[in-house]
Amino acid sequence: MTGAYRPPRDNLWFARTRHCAFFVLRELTSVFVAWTIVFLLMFVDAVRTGSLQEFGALAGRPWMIAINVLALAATVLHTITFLNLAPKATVVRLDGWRVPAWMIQGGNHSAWVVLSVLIAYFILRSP
Amino acid sequence: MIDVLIVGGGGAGLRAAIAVAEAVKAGGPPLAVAVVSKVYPMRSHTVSAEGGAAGVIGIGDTLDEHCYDTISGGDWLCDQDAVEAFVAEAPKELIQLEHWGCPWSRESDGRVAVRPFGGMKKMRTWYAADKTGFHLLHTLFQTSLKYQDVIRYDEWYVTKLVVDDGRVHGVVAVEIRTGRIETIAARTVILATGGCGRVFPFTTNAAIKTGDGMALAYRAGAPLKDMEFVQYHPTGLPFTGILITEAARAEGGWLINKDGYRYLQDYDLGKPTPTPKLRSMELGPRDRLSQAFVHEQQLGRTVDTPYGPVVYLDLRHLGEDKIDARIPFVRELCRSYQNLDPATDLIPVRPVVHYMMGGVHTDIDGATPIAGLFAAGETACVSINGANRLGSNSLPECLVFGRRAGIAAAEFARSHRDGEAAAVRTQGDDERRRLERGREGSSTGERIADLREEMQHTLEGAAGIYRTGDVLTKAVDTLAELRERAEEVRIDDTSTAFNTELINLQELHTMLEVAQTIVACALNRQESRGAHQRTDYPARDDDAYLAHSLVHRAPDGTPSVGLLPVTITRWPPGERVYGRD
Amino acid sequence: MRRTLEPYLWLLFSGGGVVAALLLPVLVLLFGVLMPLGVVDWPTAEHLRALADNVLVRLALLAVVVLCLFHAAHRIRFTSEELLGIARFDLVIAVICYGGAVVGAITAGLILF
Amino acid sequence: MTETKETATRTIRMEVARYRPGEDDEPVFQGYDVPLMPDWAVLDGLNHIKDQLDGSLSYRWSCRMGVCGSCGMTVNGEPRLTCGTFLTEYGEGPIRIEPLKGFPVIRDLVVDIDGFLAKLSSTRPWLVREGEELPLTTEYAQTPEQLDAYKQYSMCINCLLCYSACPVYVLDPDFLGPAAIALAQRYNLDSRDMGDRFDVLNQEDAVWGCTFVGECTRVCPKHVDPAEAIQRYKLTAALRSVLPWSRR
Ligand SMILES: Cc1cc2nc3c(=O)[nH]c(=O)nc-3n(C[C@H](O)[C@H](O)[C@H](O)COP(=O)(O)OP(=O)(O)OC[C@H]3O[C@@H](n4cnc5c(N)ncnc54)[C@H](O)[C@@H]3O)c2cc1C
Ligand code: SF4
Ligand code: F3S
Ligand code: FES
Repeated sequence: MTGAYRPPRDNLWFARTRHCAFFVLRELTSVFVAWTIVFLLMFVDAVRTGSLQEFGALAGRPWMIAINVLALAATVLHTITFLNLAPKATVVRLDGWRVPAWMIQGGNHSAWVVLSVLIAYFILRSP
Repeated sequence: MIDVLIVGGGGAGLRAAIAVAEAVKAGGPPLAVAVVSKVYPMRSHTVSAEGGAAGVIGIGDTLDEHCYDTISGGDWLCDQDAVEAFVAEAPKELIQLEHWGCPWSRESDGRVAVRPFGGMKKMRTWYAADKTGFHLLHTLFQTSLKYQDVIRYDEWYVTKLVVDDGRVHGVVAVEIRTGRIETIAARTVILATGGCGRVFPFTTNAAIKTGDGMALAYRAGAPLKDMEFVQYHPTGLPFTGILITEAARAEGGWLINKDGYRYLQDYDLGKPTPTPKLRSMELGPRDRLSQAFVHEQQLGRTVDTPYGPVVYLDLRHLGEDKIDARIPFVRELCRSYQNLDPATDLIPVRPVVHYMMGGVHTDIDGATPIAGLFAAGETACVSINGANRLGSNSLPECLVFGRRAGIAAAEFARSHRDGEAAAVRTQGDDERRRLERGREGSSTGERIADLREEMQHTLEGAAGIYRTGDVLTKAVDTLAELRERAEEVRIDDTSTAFNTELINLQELHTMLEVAQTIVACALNRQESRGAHQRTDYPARDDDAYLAHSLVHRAPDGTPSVGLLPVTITRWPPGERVYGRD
Repeated sequence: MRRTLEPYLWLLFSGGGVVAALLLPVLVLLFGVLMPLGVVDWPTAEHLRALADNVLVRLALLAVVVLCLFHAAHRIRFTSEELLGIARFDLVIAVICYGGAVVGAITAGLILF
Repeated sequence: MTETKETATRTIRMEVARYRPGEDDEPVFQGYDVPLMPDWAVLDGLNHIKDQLDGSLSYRWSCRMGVCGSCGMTVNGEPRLTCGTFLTEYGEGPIRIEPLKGFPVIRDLVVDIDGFLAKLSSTRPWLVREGEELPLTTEYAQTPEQLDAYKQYSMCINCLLCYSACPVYVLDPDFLGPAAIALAQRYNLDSRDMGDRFDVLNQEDAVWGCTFVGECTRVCPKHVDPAEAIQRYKLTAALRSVLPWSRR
């Protein structure tokens, strides 16, 4: 017998199904996570070196705002997907009863909202 | 040189393989054990068994009661010594399987749960939801992986037993993937090739159930036994023949006709009760339930569909929760294949060919009259099923007699260590040439599928739920003619790699061979017993036919039928009583 | 048994994923979008300084930065390998990705302390 | 199967991938028109081709009730059990039938799955006990709750749709893959099991190869949820790595 056929690597695998495309999108949010960290570090540096003015000007540039709007969308997507998938790794059983995924997801999302509000409060409250 | 070569990787074959592997582990000279299977073992048809496996464990149940239910269910055609051995070993086998990890359904205190089943007087059917065979087979297969010495020939198709001087010497097989034809020499061979439901047009059986093992043994000179006893299961889905397990009735399902009437009460099967009553009504034996359907049809009380007349299985009153907990697969199957939900809809069902009571004649250790040749599982006939098998007896049968055959074969291989016979090579060469001719192709002749269909309809017409002498006689001629036509079929596929047409052709030949024995035995038995109902001989005739049919292949290739006495130990023949206390 | 670093990297990745999920959107929203757009006012420099001078806040920030960077590094490593079919260079890619995260972490340390 | 009494007035086109080793360098599509019967599964269409149009077509099937796991193929780009996928789902057609992706093609629609079997064996998919066995008169007790803890993972029919859907596996055939890991977890989570599969599972090509694409779970016809099984073991393995005294 001559050998079996081994299909070549499909370079466009991620474009073949909606689901795979979405997966890649989900993974690519990590680039914006990294960017957000860089941006925040620039901000903290500005705070500590007293150059907030310049930072404010930079952050106000239209392209900067555009990037950050994207970053916002990406981090929100990251949050939603990550918190929704968390129950997969952490199956909670109480007395044999398996806590359904939606409860864990609900808890995660509630925690997200509460934390966000708290942080906004600490940053924005006037001293 | 293989010591124990097992043909078939279903419940019986794998149980035999593990038995041999364990015998080796326990000491003594090593034995080479191999499993040859035409599909990967976990694809074997044991996988589709749904309802459960019987074994006495409950308090208040006794081995004798299981024996009696089995023997009366089989209309006294069971060999009672075999039944006693079977019933005694079944619980051990089921516990053994538990020790190997089978996910049996459980009681809340952690014990294995049992459910009622048709024809059984006590609750003794172990189950793994309604995927018992699936879990059983995968447990066996995965456990077998532990024994790395078991050689596996996956997707090899056995076409011939090499027999010389009354003793088996191996098999000839095709490696389907490459088309290589090889003679595998072996000291013993165990046939565990399953049933032959595919000789009928409408069956619960998978495509692979073509009676290969029966034909292999029969051609090699071993007799087949009780081939006329073909079990119709009362509840198959009309188009596909997919089985709705008896467990659906055991959990409380009702059979109703087109008027919504629980018609079984008209057929001496007891009075309807809201909750299931053992050995009564819907929990009567399969032969009686399938026969009742035919009468309903004759009375015009069935419903016509494009796929034939049906009655209904009503599970609605069980409620969604019970259905999901006990018979989830039934719901899944109805939804995917019948587009209905048993929680709210009636399920259309009709009798469907399900199981072969007959098979290769063996003794209580699976030994056939050919030295070194054993058989177990549905392909064998140890005679525990008699004229009608009780549901949930056949999975434990595969285990009990699979193990017994494995041990007996190992014993035989150890005590007969002589080498292969000279005939092996010539027989192997002849067979190779024959198979190679089947790959030469031919643009003339009829299609394999057309002949297969003609055979199936002949069998349905002649050897269905009710039979009669004239039609059977005609079927004998039709089948003989079909065999001739099958020698000149059209062949499209000439390649060696994964040539399934070549396999289909071999299967057509084996099915025709088996079909002839079914018809011959049915013609010979001039009485009605269990699953064999002759309208021209409606009564049971213990004087003439309290005996097994034994069919040999005559030199001219036709079946020649004789009788063999039934072994009776403690239960003399009596009346079969259901639904009357 | 072959030892593998993967479990540790995965823990960092997961921890970073949670932290990023819970904290980053609100921070980008405020500092990256709403404040530059003038929808809300920038807090005063003193308020921010007071926050940033708190050692606990700085430690927390450092932790957030390190975890998020590892999270990103881990995902970028695998995604680039899958998208570009360069898994055979995993070692090099891993060194670049996690190396980047380490450099980022050191930079953060320098900025914060 | 019973003869169909209704006659199909319409047909549907099936484009079937053909590959004959030695003859073809790569698969080619061959078109067939089959009757569009309301109850026919894609598998019934293939059987019609094999029985009536072209006996040389090769594919695997057996139970035609979704439990033997042998009839998995790629149908219009998606891995499906062809016995449980109906012709009518595809409207006007055509329907493209290809072998499962990610496996070497032996012939037509038949793929080589020996690699999977080797992987499965490597995870020790059997109940491991230590010490004295109970005699064959007593079962190991297991409550329905304990059964529930692993039951879902025991439902795998080895159809390999999940492998075919998983980009990680398709790109890297050494990846242990969803079903094998789910079955390892089936035993890990069985209250009767005393085995330890950390050495096999805690590997770069095992659980750590999975990037949680989740396609395996989406396509699994038996709702095994292998993605969950894998992520759970990642957590187990990670905790075990940092807390060396914690087992399982
Ligand atoms: C739908 C359904 C439901 C059922 N439910 C129940 C139930 O609830 N309880 C119960 O007790 N029984 C039940 N049964 C019956 C029971 O499942 C079977 O009798 C039993 O599984 C047969 O097992 P086996 O090992 O003999 O054969 P199989 O499991 O059919 O295995 C046959 C093996 O032989 C191999 N083989 C065949 N021919 C060849 C060849 N020529 N060359 C190489 N290999 C070959 C095949 O590859 C396969 O591995 C059911 C049967 C069906 C069809
Ligand atoms: S996990 Fe699901 S998809 Fe994968 S092999 Fe098992 S049953 Fe098939
Ligand atoms: S699709 Fe593949 S990457 Fe993981 S979650 Fe499933 S195995
Ligand atoms: S034929 Fe068995 S799963 Fe489809």
